Amino acid sequence: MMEILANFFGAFLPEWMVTLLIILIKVVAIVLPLILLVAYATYAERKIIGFMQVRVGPNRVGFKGLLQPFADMFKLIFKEIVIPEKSNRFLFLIAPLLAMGPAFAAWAVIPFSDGMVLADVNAGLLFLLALTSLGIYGVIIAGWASNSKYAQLSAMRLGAQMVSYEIAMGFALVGVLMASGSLNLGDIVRAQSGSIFSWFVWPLFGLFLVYFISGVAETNRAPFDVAEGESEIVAGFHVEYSGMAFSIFFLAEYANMWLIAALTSLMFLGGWLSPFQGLTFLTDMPVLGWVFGDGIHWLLLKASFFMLLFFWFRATFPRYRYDQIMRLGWKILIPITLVWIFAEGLAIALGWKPWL
Amino acid sequence: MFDLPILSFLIWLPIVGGLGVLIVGDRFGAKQFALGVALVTFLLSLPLYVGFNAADAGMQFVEKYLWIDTFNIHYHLGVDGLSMPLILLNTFITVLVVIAGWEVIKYRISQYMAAFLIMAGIVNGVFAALDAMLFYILFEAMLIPLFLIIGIWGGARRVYATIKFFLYTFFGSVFLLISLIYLYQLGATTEGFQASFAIADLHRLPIDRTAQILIFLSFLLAFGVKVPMWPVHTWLPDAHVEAPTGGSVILAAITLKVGGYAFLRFALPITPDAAAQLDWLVLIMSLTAVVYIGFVALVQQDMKKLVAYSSIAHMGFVTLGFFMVYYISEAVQAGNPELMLAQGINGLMAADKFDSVIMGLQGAMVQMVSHGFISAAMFLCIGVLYDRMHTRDINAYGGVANRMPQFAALYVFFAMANTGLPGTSGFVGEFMVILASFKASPWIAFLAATTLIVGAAYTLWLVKRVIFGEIRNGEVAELNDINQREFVMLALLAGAVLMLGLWPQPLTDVMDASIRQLIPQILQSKIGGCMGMSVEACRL
Amino acid sequence: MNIAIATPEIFLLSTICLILLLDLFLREDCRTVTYLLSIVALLATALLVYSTMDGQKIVGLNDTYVRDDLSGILKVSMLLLTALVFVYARKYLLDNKLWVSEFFVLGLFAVLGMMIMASANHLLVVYLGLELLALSMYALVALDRDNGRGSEAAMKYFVLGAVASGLLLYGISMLYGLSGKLDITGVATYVAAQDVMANIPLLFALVFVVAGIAFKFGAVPFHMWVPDVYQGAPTAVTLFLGSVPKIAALAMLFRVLAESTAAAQPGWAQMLLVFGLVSILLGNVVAIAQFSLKRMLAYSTIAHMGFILLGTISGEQGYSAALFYTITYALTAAGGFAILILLGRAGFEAETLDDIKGLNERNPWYALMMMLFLFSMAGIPPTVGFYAKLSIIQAVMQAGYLWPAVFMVVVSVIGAFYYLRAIKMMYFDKPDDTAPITAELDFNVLISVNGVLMLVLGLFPGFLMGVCSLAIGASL
Amino acid sequence: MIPLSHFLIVAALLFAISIAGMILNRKNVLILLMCIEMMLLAVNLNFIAFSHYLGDMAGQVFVFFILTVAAAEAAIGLAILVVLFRNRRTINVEQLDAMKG
Amino acid sequence: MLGEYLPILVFLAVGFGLAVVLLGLGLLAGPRRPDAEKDSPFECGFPAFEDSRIKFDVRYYLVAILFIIFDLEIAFLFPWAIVLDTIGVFGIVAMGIFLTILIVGFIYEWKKGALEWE
Repeated sequence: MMEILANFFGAFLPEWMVTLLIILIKVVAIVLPLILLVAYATYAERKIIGFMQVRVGPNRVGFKGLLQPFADMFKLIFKEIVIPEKSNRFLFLIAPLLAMGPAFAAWAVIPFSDGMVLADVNAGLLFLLALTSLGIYGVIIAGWASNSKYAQLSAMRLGAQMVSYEIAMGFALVGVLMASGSLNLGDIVRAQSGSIFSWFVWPLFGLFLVYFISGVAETNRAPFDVAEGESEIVAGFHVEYSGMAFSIFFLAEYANMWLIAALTSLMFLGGWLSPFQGLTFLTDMPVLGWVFGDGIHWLLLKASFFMLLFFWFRATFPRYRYDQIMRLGWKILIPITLVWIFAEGLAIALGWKPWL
Repeated sequence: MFDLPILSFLIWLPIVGGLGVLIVGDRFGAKQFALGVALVTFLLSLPLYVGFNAADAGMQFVEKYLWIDTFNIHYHLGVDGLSMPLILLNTFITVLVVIAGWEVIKYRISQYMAAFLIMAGIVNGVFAALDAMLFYILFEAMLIPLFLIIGIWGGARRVYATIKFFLYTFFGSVFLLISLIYLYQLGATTEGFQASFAIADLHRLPIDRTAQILIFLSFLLAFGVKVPMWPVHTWLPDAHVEAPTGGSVILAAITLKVGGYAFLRFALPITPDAAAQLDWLVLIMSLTAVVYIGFVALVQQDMKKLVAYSSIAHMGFVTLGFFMVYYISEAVQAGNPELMLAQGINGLMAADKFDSVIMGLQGAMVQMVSHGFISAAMFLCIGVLYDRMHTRDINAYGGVANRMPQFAALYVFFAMANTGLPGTSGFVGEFMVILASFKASPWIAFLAATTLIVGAAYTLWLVKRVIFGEIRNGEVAELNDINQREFVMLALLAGAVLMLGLWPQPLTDVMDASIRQLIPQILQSKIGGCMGMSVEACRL
Repeated sequence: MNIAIATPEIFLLSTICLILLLDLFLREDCRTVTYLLSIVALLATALLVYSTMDGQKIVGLNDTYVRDDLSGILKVSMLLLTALVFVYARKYLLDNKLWVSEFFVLGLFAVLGMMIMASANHLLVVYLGLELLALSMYALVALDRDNGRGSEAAMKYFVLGAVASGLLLYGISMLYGLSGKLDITGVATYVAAQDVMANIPLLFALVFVVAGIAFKFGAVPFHMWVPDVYQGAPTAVTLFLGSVPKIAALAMLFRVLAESTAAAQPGWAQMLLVFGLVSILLGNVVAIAQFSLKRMLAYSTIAHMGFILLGTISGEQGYSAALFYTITYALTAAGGFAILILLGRAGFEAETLDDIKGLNERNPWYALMMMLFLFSMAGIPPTVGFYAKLSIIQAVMQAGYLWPAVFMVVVSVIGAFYYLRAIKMMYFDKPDDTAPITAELDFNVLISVNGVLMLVLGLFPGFLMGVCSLAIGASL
Repeated sequence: MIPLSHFLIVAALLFAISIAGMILNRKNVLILLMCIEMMLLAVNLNFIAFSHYLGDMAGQVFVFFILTVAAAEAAIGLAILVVLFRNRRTINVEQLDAMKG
Repeated sequence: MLGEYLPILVFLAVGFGLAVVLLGLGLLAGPRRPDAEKDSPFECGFPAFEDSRIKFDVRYYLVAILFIIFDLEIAFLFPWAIVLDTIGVFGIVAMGIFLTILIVGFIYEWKKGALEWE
């Protein structure tokens, strides 16, 4: 399909513009669904939590409230963006950009299916690590620029929390890398092919848990959402933000949730790989074979499962105290990953690789 | 006798003894112990004289061991006729100094005694050292005990005096160090020589003129400060005034001699050409010391200062005697150019006026020893007075003879010796030097001889004002005469002065061979052609 | 690979880790165990190093590490001196509530870094050793967390130290770019093939390397950190800082300049000559104006570093003279600062010159020891400092620098003045504070040995000199 | 292909800027720390450029180590900064003058 | 080689651009009616007592410092993990030693209470 487009545009545009245009088209093809996913994640969250709490949730705008996200968005667009008097205007406005930019750009290296990736770079994982770290800047700058105590306290808390869990996350990734031997996300997924038992989640179960828990903490979601604990610091680092500026943070948060969910699926649950892989009698079926075979729908399914977990946590867990959060990160998750890496290294040294 | 390493004993016995005194501490008879060490050292030094072969001009009692092989430094000791008397002088004076401090020092006695004993050992080493680096190390090490002696037991302005003393001498000596290292390097690069600090090697080492002059100047600075020569003498009066009696005695009697001795050992033989060329400079400095400083002494109100300046003037005679050698030999040479050209140094030595060269050197040496006794005696006398009156101001005294007849007699005797009264040792040395300088130039002799008059003036005036006349004040009226200890101390010195004055033969005899051997070394040019004379004389 | 050549370092590292962990599980009042273990570790490592000194030069660990007699003697002296420093520091640390394991562990890490520098055969290894040393030192200087001056000193030390390593690194990167090599042999081969004085990029690189090294030495014009750090750091740390790392700085100079760019000697020697002479002058002159004893010793250090630098430009004999000088100076400085520690009490830090007034009355033995240290620093025979200066001056003159040698001795006379002033205060002045000075037996024994060593090494310097020149001869 | 000299010039500029920053900055110690980091990065750039053009990996390995050390250095620098601030209530460069002489 | 990164660059631009567009939309479409109360920083009803650029707990610094160290350890682990197959047992043992030293430090800070929050 891309070739057709390329040929079409190639007729009247110079080559570099064609390349750029095609990339743009691809990017839009990723971003638009992503925004939709984000929008409906908010809807889903409210619905699911409502269900768990035996409420109805949004149900007025559109059929069963399906248009609620759009209603919210339009409302926010027409709200005033209050810029506090003593704030640093430039930083105040740049902070949401810094939060959102990385959350979206990270998707550039996510393989949705075999070969279905915008940038198939070797250092994909490094890139992801870098971008997720960048998110902290948005938070810290927002907190600082607001010139509000609550915002600043929250930003400090969140910053410390994020960097703490990033270490655990990094160590967990090291375990994955040791097993896969590549930084390319596609290769990591391919390394898990074979059957459902080839997924890294089995040998790296501890790392999987650590990774996902860290992911939850990284995205500042319940039960790690002390940064916006209403009872202590009101709404967190974005207390001074309103209207669209606020909603950008909101967008970034949900985009990050999707990202974590997708990454967890990719690295531990085989990404686009079907759980029925290897069961040829299923995958060879005429129409259902497509369903049972590998494909983007499995990734979406797996990611949605993790999104469900995000919501579920929010509905069920009480919020951690800040000291408990730090203790969990430093004293439980990091030691677990270290032990796991040692064990994995030992196993490799002994030539025993259970995932192969 | 020869088998015993006497020189090592003389160095290390006082040092170890001094450390022993330190350890013994103030409580258990530090004084007695120190006196014992000093006496044993003195007795041990006597075999040096007894066993000395006066006919042998070379080094005797030699000890030589490799010490620091990286720099080819040896622990090399030995004495000849020049150094042996000075060692005896030192051991003798040390005994007196210990006695002098007997009742006077009440503060940190053990440290005081230890400092003097260690000093004695180091000075013995300085005189006995035959390796230049060994010499230098001990030469510098002398500063440490003396620094402490003046600084701890000194007078009101002792800190100023002691630091001035230290820095002056240290400043001078670093140039000595540089020169020695230069010579060491030179030895390494000169054919037929090796890198060495042995003094004998340095004597033979050929050095070009520029280098000689620079080295000579550095020697002059190092030793001139020590002697001290005008104009670098200013530390001496300060140091003397502030030093305790024992310190003054050591300073005047011993350390000044180190400077003089070093001229003979180093400056003259190592850089003969430069010495010949710059003899005028030293002569001017010496004569200034003799004449000008004599007048300075005349106006002093402080007894110690007066004696200190007189010391400078007397030491001027020593350097005058040394450098007169060049002046005389030039004169001799000018008289017999043919003989010189034909027979070289031997011709020079055979010339009839040449005796005066020897006389000049001998006179200077005798003057050193004699000054050692006399200045020691003078300072001890002042110490005796000071202990009783606690002032050195001449005006505070007067009529001391009435209350202290014994002391007055001895004091007057030493004063006479200081002026150079015939029959005392002071006369011998000065007379020989003046006599020798007549051969060079009557003018020099005249200037040198003024010291007899000026010296007589200030010394006698001192005596008159202090000893004779009316009893000025009540304090003088209550003076007691010297006790047995002080009498023994002064009497011993008086005996030495008298003996040297009447019968200098034993001293001159041991020196004779060494001086005769030294003369070719200090007159033989190292750059060829000329012999121990200035460039102008050489052209004749 | 030949890991065996790094056995002492590996041993030391393991021991440090053990000590660090052990201390965590010890009760507060068992800190002495940490202390003793640290000293045992140092001595054992020294023994290990000594037992492997066999006159051979062995290169290993992929040509990044070298074991020769030079590294051996450097390491043994570092280790023994550090042990000495630990014993001295004990009193101070106990008095000032700094009796923490960090002092020992950081000290040990610093020693490890220094050992690595001494054995490095690769510029990266030099850098790593240097940083291990430097980072430990920064932390040590800030050890007393409640002391404003300490933290200020640490900050200054840190900033300037980091700049120094930046300069050094920049120089190294240029060397790498020029030669394509990072191992010292490779760089040396490259430099040997160049016409140094015509090779501007090489000279450019050397400027940075030399500046970095001069910084670490604390030579003028890169000396700014020395006085502040000496003064601000806790005395126990100053004691360490003022002694052992000097050996390491020399080791670095040997490895980076003398070995890898030996052929470029005319290029860097000129710079070091100037740095050295100015250091001697400035150090000695400014020291006179100091009222703080620590600052005075700091400026005196600058002057001493000048001497060492001048030694290193004077060829092989100069190298061995510099080595001798450094080792003996470190020993002397350790003793001097130890006396300073002795003068302090709980809650009171002896620092100004007034504090040593009347030391002779308070304790004559310590006064005597201090006098020996000061005379040794001043270079007065028969203390060992004289031979150190003698050998440097001799080497400098042999290399043909006659006037610099004259300059050196003249300025050292100026230097003698402030040492004398300190001695004067000890011996001639009345003490302000008449409290008697006491110390534990181990301290007394060591300070006495240290002081007497000034004399013993002064009377018999031949052995150590011989060892130094042998090591240099065999290794450089 | 970008010529080597361009890299070197950029690195040299960065290096010079960091030094200048250190000298000119009289206000904040944090800026000094940043300058130090920048200095090391300039060196890193040099190493990487050389390594690339020489086709030799050693330079890049060196960079890795420099990065690590820089991090350790930053850690210690920050720690000292905190201690300093606790004691002095300021991190103004000009006020760090407790010691003189 | 760098060509593969072009899409990333584009994506970054789009990501930021999207944010800019949304923000601009908000700024354009939303009303602007500032007043003093609204523009003052959020407080609990009182005017703020002091500047909000408050000094915060030193522990945040501590976390930052520890993070720097650990993050770099991870930076070392990443390349190592990738080439694990080629460097063999030696590489694994070497990293084991490296990690052991790291863990020693970790235990140290744990016991010293650096990881405690209040």
